[in-house]
Formats: sequence, C-alpha cells, structure tokens
Amino acid sequence: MFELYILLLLMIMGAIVAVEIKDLLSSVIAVGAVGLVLSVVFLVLKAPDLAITQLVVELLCLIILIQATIKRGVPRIIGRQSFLTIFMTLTFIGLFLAFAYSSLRDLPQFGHPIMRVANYYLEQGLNKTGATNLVASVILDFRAYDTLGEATVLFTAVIGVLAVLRRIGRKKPGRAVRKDE
Amino acid sequence: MIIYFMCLILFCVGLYAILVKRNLIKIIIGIIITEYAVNLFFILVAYRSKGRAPILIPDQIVKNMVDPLPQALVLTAIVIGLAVTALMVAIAVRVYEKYGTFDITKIKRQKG
Amino acid sequence: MNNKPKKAGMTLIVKTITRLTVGLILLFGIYIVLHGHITPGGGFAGGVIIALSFIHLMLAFGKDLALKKLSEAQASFFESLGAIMFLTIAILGFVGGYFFLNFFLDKGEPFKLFSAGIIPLCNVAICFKVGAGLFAIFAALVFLKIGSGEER
Amino acid sequence: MIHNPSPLFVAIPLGAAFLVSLLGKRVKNFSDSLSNIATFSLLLLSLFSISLVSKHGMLVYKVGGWVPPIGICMVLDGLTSFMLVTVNSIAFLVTIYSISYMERYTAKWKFYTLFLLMLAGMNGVIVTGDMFNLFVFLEIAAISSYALVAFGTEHEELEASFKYMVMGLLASSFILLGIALLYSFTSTLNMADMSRFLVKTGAIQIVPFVTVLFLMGFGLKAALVPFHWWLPDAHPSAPAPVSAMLSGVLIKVLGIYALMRVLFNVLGISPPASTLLMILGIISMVLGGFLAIGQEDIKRMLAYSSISQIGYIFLAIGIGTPLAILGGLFHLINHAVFKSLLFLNSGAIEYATGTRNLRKMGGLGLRMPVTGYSSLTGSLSISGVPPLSGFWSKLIIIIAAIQAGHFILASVAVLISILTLAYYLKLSV
Repeated sequence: MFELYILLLLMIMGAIVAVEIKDLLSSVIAVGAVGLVLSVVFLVLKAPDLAITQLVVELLCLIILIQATIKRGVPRIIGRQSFLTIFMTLTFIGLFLAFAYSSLRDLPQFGHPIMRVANYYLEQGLNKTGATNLVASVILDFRAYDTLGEATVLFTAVIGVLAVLRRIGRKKPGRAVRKDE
Repeated sequence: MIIYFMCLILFCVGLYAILVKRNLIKIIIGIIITEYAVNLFFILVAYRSKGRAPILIPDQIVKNMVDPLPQALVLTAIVIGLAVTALMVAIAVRVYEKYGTFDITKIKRQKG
Repeated sequence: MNNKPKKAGMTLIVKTITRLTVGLILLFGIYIVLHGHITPGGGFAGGVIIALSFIHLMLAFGKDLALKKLSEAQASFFESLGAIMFLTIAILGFVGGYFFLNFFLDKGEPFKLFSAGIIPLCNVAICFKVGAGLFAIFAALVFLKIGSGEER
Repeated sequence: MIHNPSPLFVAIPLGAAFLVSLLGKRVKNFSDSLSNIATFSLLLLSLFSISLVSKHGMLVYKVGGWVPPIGICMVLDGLTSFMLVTVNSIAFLVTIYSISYMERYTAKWKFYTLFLLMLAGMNGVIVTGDMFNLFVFLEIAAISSYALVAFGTEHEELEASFKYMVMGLLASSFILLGIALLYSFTSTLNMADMSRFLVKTGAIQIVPFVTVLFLMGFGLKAALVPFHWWLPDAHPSAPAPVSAMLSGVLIKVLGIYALMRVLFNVLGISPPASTLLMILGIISMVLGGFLAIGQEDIKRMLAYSSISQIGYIFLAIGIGTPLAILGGLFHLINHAVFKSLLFLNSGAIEYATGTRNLRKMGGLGLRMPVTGYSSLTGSLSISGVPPLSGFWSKLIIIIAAIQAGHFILASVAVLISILTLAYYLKLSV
C-alpha cells in the first residue's frame, strides 16, 4: 500500500496549496486537483462507484466555482486575520490532533475491518435484491430510505439556490413587483 | 494507523482554512476539503487488504470483497457535499453583489 | 457578453467538437443509469453526466441554445417529477406492508438489464431529479448578472 | 400502517413539499392550502402517536422490511412522540401565521417548499433510530434553514446566512467524522446495536474523543456558548415565521434532542461529560442573559434570550437525574411555545409599526391590545412568574439541582431568572 501514502501526501500538499495561494483561480484549480487525486484513491481502495461519482461531481463543482470567481475581477485580499485568531486556531488544531492520535489506536488495524453487518450484504445481497452491484443493492434497497434523504437534500439545495438568487426578495411599497417574481 | 492520521491532517488543513481565511471562496474551499477528508476516512475504514470491489462477476466466485456499506454512505455524503457547495456559492455570489467584496472582515452590517 | 448576441458562445473549433461529442456524453449517461445495478455507476453519477452534457452545450454555444433544448421551468418540472416518482416508489411499498419494500417478488435473472426489482426504477427517478436539478442550479448561477456593490 | 405511523411523519411533508414545488406556481392558493392541510394532519398524527405509545410502549418500524442492524429502523417512544407533538403543533401555528405575513415577500411557494422540507428533516431526525440516517435528515433541516434565513435577499440576511452556513457545515463535518469513527469501531450503524457493542467491549479511548466531536457538532447546532455567535445574527434576520421556527424548535431538535439521543442511547454519559455539559449550560445561561440586556432590537434580544434559556435545558441534562431531565423537557416545550409566540408577535409589531427598535415602540398595549397582552403573558412566563408554566419548569430544574447537591448552580439559575424578568419588562411596558 505504498502508493496510497504518496497519493495522500499529494492530497495534503494540494490542499495546502489551495488554501495558501494568493490567486483565487489557482486556488480553485488546486482544489480540483485534490478532488481528482481523491478519485484515484477511491479506485485504489476498490470503490469504482465512488471513483466515477467523485470524478463527475468534481468536474461540476469546479465549473460552478470557476463560474463564480472568473469574471468577477476580484481584487486580492491583502493582510491576514489577527495574530490571535491564527494562534487560537493552531492551538485548537494541535489539541485536536493530539487527542485524535491517542484515540485512533483503538480502531481496528488498517486493512482488517470488523464487518459484522457487511458480511450479510456480501452473502445475501444477490439473493435478496437481485442486483449484482452490491453497492447499488445497499443504497437502493437495504438503505433506500437514506437515498430518499439524499435526493431530498439535493432538491432542497436546488430550491434554496433558486430562492436565494431571486432578484427582489421583499415587496417594497415604492417598487413594482411582478406577480410571483 | 498512520494513514488514518494523515487523513485527519487533511481534515485539519480544511479546518484551518475555515477558521482563519478571510476570503469567502477560500472558506468554501476549506469546507470542500473537510468533506473530502471525511469521505476518505470512511473508505479507508472499509478497505480490506487484497480485497476486491463489491461487484459480482458472472461465473466466478469472488472472495474477500471490501465493505460495501461505507461506500454507500460516502455516495450519499458526496451528493450532500455537492448540494451544499452549490448553495454556498450562490449565497457567496449574492453577498459579493451586495457588498462588492469577498472579504469577510468588510462584510459586517450586523452588530455583534 | 450580452452586447454581442450573434457571437454567443466559444470559437468554431469548440462548437464543432461539442456537436460531435455532446450526443455521446448524453448516451453514456443514459447507459450508466440503466446499468446501475449491474456495473459501477448508478442514478446519481449518470444524472450528473446528463446534466454535464447540457452544461457543455451551454458553455460552448451560449445559454440561449441550451435553454431552447431544456428551459429552466422544464428543468424545475422534471426535478419535481423525479422526486415524486421516487417517493411514489417508496410509498408503493406499503402494498406489501412496509415503507420502501422491494415489492417485486420475482427479482429476475442476475446480470440482466431487467432484474433487481425496484432498483433500476429508483435509478431512473434519481437520474431525472439529479440531472434536471443540477442543470437548474447552473442555469440560475449563469443567468445572474453581477453588478459589483450595488446600493452600498 | 395504522399500528405504526412513523414513516408518515416524513412522507407527508416531503410529498407536500414536492407537490407545492410542482404546482404552487401554477395553481392559485394551492401552496397555502396544501401546507396548512399537511401540517394539520401531522399535528393530528402526532397526537395519535402519543396514545399509541402509551398503549404499546416502544414501537420499532423496519423500513423496507429489513431487520434492524441490516436495514434502517424508526423508533417511536415517549421522548419521540413528545418532541413530535411540540414540533408539529408549532409548525401548524406558524403556517397559519405565514399565510398573510409572507405576502410581503416574493415567491411564496418557494418559502412553503423550504418550510415543509425543514419540517420533514426535523421529523426525520426525531423518528430515526440509525446514526447515518440521523445525519442525512439533520442536513435536510439545516440546508433548508440556511436558505430560509437568506429568504429576504438583502444585505443583513445574506451575511447572516453565510455565517450560519459556515458554522453549520463545520458542525456537520464534526458529526460525520464522529459517525465514521464509531462505524469503524463497531461496524454497525443502528443505535441500539451500537450501544450494545460499546457496553460489551467496555471503557475505551475512542468514546471520549467521539463524545467531544459530537458535543462540538451538536453544540454548534444548538448555539451553546463558545459556539453561539452565529445565532444572534441568523435568527433575527429571517422572516418572522422562520425565526419562530428556528428559535422555537430547530435548535432544540438538531441540537438538544439529537445530542440527548446520541449521548444517552449510544455512547452512555460519563461523569466528565455531564460536568462539561453543566458548565457550558451555566455559561450560556449567564452570558446570554447579560448580552440580552444591552439589545435595542427586539428580535436580537429574543435571540440572545434563546441562548440563555437553552443554557437551562443543558444544565438540566447535565445534572442527569430523572427529575432534572423531566424539568429540562418541560422547559423545552415551554420555551418552544413562548419563544415562538414572542417571535410571531415581534413580526406583527414590525408589520404594524415598521420598526423593531424597543425604544421607539412604547405604549404597545394601547395600540395593539391583543399583541400587547399576549407578549406580556409570554414575557412573564419566560421569566418565571409564579402561576405561569415557565415558573414550574424552572422550579423543577432548580429543585433537581439542589437535590443533586449543586447549590451554586441553583442560585445562579434563580439570579438569571430575575435578570430575564428585567429585560423582558422592557418589551412589555
């Protein structure tokens, strides 16, 4: 699993570049690179469904982010947050990582999951649902209720975006408003 | 073990961007990175050494498949991430339109 | 961008390539959706690919042509329709006594297109929802004309 | 279905939301009538669920017919039906109120769609018995509330919504990371199964870390004090019915209820965790109270007062004796009722006078008698004046604190109650 470490290092470096670089467009593209590496990692970890989805979503995300930044002629933001904020944040992150390090030892070793429930899916998935892609059988049959929630989240976001992007939100006395936007 | 910890470092890079950066787009990027890290964590947990993808192949008995449940969860989480990103970008664009800047320290009409 | 309505979109090269590829992308999306229960992919990935094919059209030819093929109101309609389809499948499970029951007793032969009960139907419903919804989001974001710092 | 109506609590608002978005623009008055019918039927259903629970005890619904550790299950017990009644009754009153109030905004059907989705998310969080499902429905409720806060699309609304959204998403990542850690350790997602496994393996290192993650996540959603600063921006900016919903029930469902479920039903509450909860509760109580005094904007004052009252509930949960939990839940329903009443009244006042400044609207009782008297009742109740319900819930919490030996905490709670009376008198006089 040597390649996994290299890919993860690449992701961390890409993330740091995305966060720290001054130019917004470069930063957005760096995040895109991190997403693409993530898609490769999914492939290495034997999750082809996720690799496809991550790749496609990454493309769409990138297009939306670039649309939001590219034509704005955004002036660069100079200066930083106050020293205190940075110091507090770094302290918090340090504490968080230290606490995490002590507790991660309890997890089962990498590559040896417990798989109490999952064995049922692997053994009975085909008999009970008829789907040969077991991930599809989990998301659309065993845990289809989650997928209903997921579809609803997307629906909510679409209605939310359409609501937020209304030109005029409030009817004001002086301003003529067409019926229903 | 080390690999889980690296994943958490990625999470913390995103956390740093959310808490420290002043640019709205940078904050959105931070949130995207934290989402990546959490998704990655789920899949790392699911991996089984020398495992196979959880897809059956005709006339072949596949042994030692990886855990399909976290993959299903991450699929859901990716969609939620996309939805959230779209809504955030929409709100950030509207904020830019109103205030003429992406700088969060200049965006304060609300009084503490 | 709006001053020159005749020259909407990108250059001729991009337009030609787009004309060649956009149908293939759409077809690939539909394939991914229909085979979601057999191979990797599924309703969500396929829906995004279909949305991307329309977005591709919009980026290359300008927004008018793409919106002629699928207007924002239609997209919104398809999205609600997909959502209602999915919910209906869920509620139909009450026939067998449970919310979200896979109510086809005969699951069909494995590895065939028509198998696995409700799973392909759900995939199609999700694909409608996701494709139309993402297209609607993108169209709304592109339509928004940004004047910087109005009424400060 | 008549034996266990749990899925309907999610299916009815979802179906109504989809139908409103499909037909609301085309058919006149469709969105008003359908939303009211939906919330009214939910209210009846939740009242019905109380009688079911009192007859049969705990009910478990297997979604898709799968046995719990394999599929998702829904749980209907006493706490669940109590929360369902609270949420759905407030939601019904708010939908009636918004028929005429929301006329001032454009695209009313989008408001109703988002509102019903938020309701579906909250009901989903309440009835679920599965960790990941909890997260998904939490996100539905949260995302629709981000959009609803920005519904007016003016400067303040957008700014507040962005801040709220960043904090909310941070909270969601913490919660999801916690779920991932728990899954990798227990290899199941069902809450009951998880807790059985955790009890069997005994005390371990990972539980404190996950507890802290959940405390940060749900604390951010509930606006406990170190994480509170988004709330006084977000709640006042929203339209009045949405403020009533957010302050009245959303922070309680997404913050307090979810935290209680996770702490009591899955992880098991340890002495350090309960002490931490008590301390955070007391700090929220004091700080929220003092910040509320200085406010001149009526909605902003109400928002700070929410932080203070949330502190009482967390204090009760932290004490952890049965009496304290009873008092906390009683205070939760009281606060839901009077805080939504006060927010709706503030909307009515703004509607009539055009201002939200407390100094400019003296003599409220003379100009708007109904609003004036109902505000007075709500204010007296929230500050714990004897015959009203707020008094009894605070009394129970204080008695529980004394019984558990926390005399200092009890006296602080009494003092803050008097402080509450002081700033609410500004509103009513």
